[in-house]
Amino acid sequence: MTIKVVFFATLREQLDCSEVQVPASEVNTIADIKIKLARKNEHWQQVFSHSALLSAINHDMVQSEHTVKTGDEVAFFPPVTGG
Amino acid sequence: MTIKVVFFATLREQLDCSEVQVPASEVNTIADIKIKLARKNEHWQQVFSHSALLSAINHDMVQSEHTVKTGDEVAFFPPVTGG
Amino acid sequence: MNNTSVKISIQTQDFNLQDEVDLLEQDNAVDGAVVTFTGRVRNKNEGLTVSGLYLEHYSGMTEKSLAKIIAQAQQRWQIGRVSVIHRIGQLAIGDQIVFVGVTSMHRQDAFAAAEFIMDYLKVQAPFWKKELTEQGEKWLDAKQSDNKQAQQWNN
Amino acid sequence: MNNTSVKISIQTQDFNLQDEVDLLEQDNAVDGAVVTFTGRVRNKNEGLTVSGLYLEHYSGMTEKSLAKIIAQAQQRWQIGRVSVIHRIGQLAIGDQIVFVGVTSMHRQDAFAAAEFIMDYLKVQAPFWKKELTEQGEKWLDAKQSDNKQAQQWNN
Repeated sequence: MTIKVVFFATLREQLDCSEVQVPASEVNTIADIKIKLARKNEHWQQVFSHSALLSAINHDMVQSEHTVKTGDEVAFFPPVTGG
Repeated sequence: MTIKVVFFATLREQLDCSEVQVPASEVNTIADIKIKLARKNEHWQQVFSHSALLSAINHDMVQSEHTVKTGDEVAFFPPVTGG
Repeated sequence: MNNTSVKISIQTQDFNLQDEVDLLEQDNAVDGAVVTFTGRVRNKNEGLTVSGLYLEHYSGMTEKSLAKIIAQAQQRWQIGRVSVIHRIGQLAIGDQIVFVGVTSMHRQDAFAAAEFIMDYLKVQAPFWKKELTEQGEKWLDAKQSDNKQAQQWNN
Repeated sequence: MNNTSVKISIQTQDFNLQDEVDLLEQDNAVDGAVVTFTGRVRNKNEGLTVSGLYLEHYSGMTEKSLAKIIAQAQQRWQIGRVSVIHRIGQLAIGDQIVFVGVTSMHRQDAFAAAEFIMDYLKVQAPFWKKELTEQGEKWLDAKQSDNKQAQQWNN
């Protein structure tokens, strides 16, 4: 009953982590996940407060208030720079 | 002391002629040349009266009132269809 | 490929423009116009000399995001086939990074759709560039001008 | 080629897109964006099945006319190199007819300039197409829509 959370680019390097699992019962929205992750320690707190992060659920870009459910794949990443 | 006049595409085929020389002393403008050529015979008369022709002097597109002088290369052709 | 086929490819290897355009036009004698955009690695960025580029992406989301952008272009313009190729991994100066190709019966539609796809790819498709510069490795910052450019299509 | 070189070629032989784009980008690590337009012979026109095309041009004026159009584009947009290739003579269905390639540091400029050059080529460059259709040979009529399209750049 978890939500898979993945990180990319600068964010992944800053956290030195590419993926975590979050218990689905503890979060309702993307914003909740961000708050929960920021509480992990001071470093994560800093990273999550300083960056203008984008988020996606199951490969679709979504806003912070979007709800999440068990089995979802949530992603956080900095603004994209392809092309 | 002549002006070289060249024809392209449909016009060349309709006239069955690709180039004529016109005495520079007999014409002042592009329009004059057109009138002179149309007087050649009934067929040329028809061809020049029926077509929306474009004209150029020395490879630059010009209007009918543009003056011509000896040594000029004048061209008449139908609207272009390249690309 | 049928006349409205879409090709989306995320790949490490290079691509050949003529091959890609031939594929777009193969058995497609209906569409006389093909517009392509190709992006290449530049040697300078924001005043720094760049010696190479590393491209990361979010596999799965990239393809879905590009498919959505292409579908929007198909709704807005009368276009035929579309091909989007984006390279990932290590790239050198001058290397081709991205290809967008669009066919149409009308060149205006091909131009507009190709530009639209590039503009949205820039702000929605999950790719990230890390430049190798004289001052070391550096993740690129997103450009505000790219957001503005994409928003212009809503006017 | 230097960074603002112009290539204009009127030729009977085919061209290769990758070669042309490589030439546009050779020793040109400044311009990261390349936009191309390619026109091909369609199998239908105005309801008639077409089996081939013959292209005539006014040698000398063609080159001068294209050079002027390109110079106008260079004044309007910040572009690097430009290449225009137009084939003449006998062409078959699917054959490449025309190529316009523009490089720039900014993709918007490359897109706009390439479209501008095509729009003006269509109404100012002295080329004429004769189609071989099921009803025999037929010189193409110019399209009013092409004039309108070119005039839009004056607004």
